[in-house]
Amino acid sequence: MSLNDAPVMELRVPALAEYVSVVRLAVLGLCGRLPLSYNEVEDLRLAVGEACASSVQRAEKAGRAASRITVTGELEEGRIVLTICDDVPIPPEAGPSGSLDIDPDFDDESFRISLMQLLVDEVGIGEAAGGGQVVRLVKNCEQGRDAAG
Amino acid sequence: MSLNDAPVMELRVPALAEYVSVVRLAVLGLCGRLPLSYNEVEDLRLAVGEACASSVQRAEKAGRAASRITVTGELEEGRIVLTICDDVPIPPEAGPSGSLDIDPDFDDESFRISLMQLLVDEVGIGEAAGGGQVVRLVKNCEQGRDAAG
Amino acid sequence: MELGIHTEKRGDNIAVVSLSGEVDVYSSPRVRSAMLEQLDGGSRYLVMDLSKVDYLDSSGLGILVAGLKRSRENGGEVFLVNPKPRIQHVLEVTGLHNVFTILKSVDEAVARAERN
Amino acid sequence: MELGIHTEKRGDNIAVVSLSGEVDVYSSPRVRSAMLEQLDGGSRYLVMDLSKVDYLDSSGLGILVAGLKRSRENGGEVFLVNPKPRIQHVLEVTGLHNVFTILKSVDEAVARAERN
Ligand SMILES: Nc1ncnc2c1ncn2[C@@H]1O[C@H](COP(=O)(O)OP(=O)(O)O)[C@@H](O)[C@H]1O
Ligand SMILES: Nc1ncnc2c1ncn2[C@@H]1O[C@H](COP(=O)(O)OP(=O)(O)O)[C@@H](O)[C@H]1O
Repeated sequence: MSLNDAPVMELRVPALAEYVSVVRLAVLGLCGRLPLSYNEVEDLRLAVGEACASSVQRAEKAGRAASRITVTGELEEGRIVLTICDDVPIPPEAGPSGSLDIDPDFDDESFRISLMQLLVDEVGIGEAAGGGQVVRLVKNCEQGRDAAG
Repeated sequence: MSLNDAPVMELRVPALAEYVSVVRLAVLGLCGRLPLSYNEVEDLRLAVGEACASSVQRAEKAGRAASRITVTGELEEGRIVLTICDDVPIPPEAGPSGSLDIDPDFDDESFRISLMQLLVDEVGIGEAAGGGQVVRLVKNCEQGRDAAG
Repeated sequence: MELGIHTEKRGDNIAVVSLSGEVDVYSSPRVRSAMLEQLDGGSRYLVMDLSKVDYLDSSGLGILVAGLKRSRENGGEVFLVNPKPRIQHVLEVTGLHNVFTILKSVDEAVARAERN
Repeated sequence: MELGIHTEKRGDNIAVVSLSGEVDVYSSPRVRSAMLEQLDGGSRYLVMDLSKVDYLDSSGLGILVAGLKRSRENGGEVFLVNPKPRIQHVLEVTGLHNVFTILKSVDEAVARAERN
């Protein structure tokens, strides 16, 4: 099947908070192509939302309103692989961000990363070719393993 | 606002029937950015689904399983503009397609076009640079006109 | 969201086909098979319960119309039952509300089929 | 899907904040404002009715935790009420179910706040 040659979904939206829901809905649609349970789908949607929120927050801080998030989705045997890539330079030291400002000590970026790790089977975070961030999320279908596969 | 410089959504999926729902869901998300009523959103979703179905059906007939559909979305003052573009060559004579085969006389492509015209404010159909089809759909927000705009 | 199809015979020549979720270019071939199975199996009357359908596109409409033609050829009819306002809107926009008999309940449709 | 926020005072220092829909990176600043408004207005106890929340991300969790800290500094508390199983799951996965008092109903939470 030629589907494995290229991602089955490529989506680009502005790195703005109001577009994260577009990504979440598209991912919901993509999840319909695999035998994922409701909770597995919601875990993945939450994880992808966190990855996008990370892009949005860095774009805001860098004052880069024209930044974009590119999400690709691949369906492999019994699993779904998403990459969330942005074009926002990663700040040299990614310490506590304090964006909540009621609680400036709290590092919401690390909280986000732990949350992603709790929600999906694999999380990879790296630097994109263009200098932005790439997050790679893998979710296995537990149902797929038991049943048709 | 720099958003008007580029589409706020670019989505590429395979030209296969099972991916049309990914497009519909992403469009649902995009509609959330405008003051569209439930019926306006559903009209646009149905129209975009028809445009994708047209691509899917031509790709099937041409035996081009690797074809892609590219959907772009732009938000303008009080309206949303979607383009649905494919890379499937348009057959020289686009007569009755008979895909339903119980009713071979029925031209479902023209039915689809009329349906799109009934559902949205503007429908434009043309040939893409690469030789495929481009459908342009415009939906105005009636609510937007009365209220905030 | 996925399409659900439930079929039930009601007497010799009446079948109730209940659909739920989305009837679109991907799922509509299953609706076509379900309708053909009943029509070929001797049910001249098809009662299509649309009360749980959220989405119906031109491929679904085309299949309903094709089923209607086939059933009328056999002296039967296709009744559409209780579409949601959104689906009723699509039927009206396409003019198909004048082509189909649209009824409020499955029982009403079955009664109509039995009277014929 | 959009976020809804409804706020209601219950006595001098108790406020019930009912959320519905999606609390995410886009909508959570509105939750933050609603909570701060009550905390700054003298409500030490916040009863957060989550029964209609379908989605809650880290920005929403962060705001709840920040609100909890603030209310405890004033000798108060934030109660979470009746989260859907999916939201309960997120609270458990993050360990925040041990940080918050999660109760079954708004009345139960208000009664707890009144007793304190
Ligand atoms: N396969 C189909 N899919 C969708 N609509 C159809 C189909 N066949 C017919 N229609 C529509 O149903 C209506 C009536 O169809 P039909 O009974 O075939 O009338 P006619 O004989 O005038 O074509 C028309 O509006 C037509 O566009
Ligand atoms: N702003 C926040 N957003 C999300 N989680 C938070 C936030 N602040 C704290 N937490 C989480 O809440 C839990 C308890 O937080 P806290 O009361 O601050 O404990 P500690 O003082 O050990 O950090 C921890 O799991 C922490 O990760």
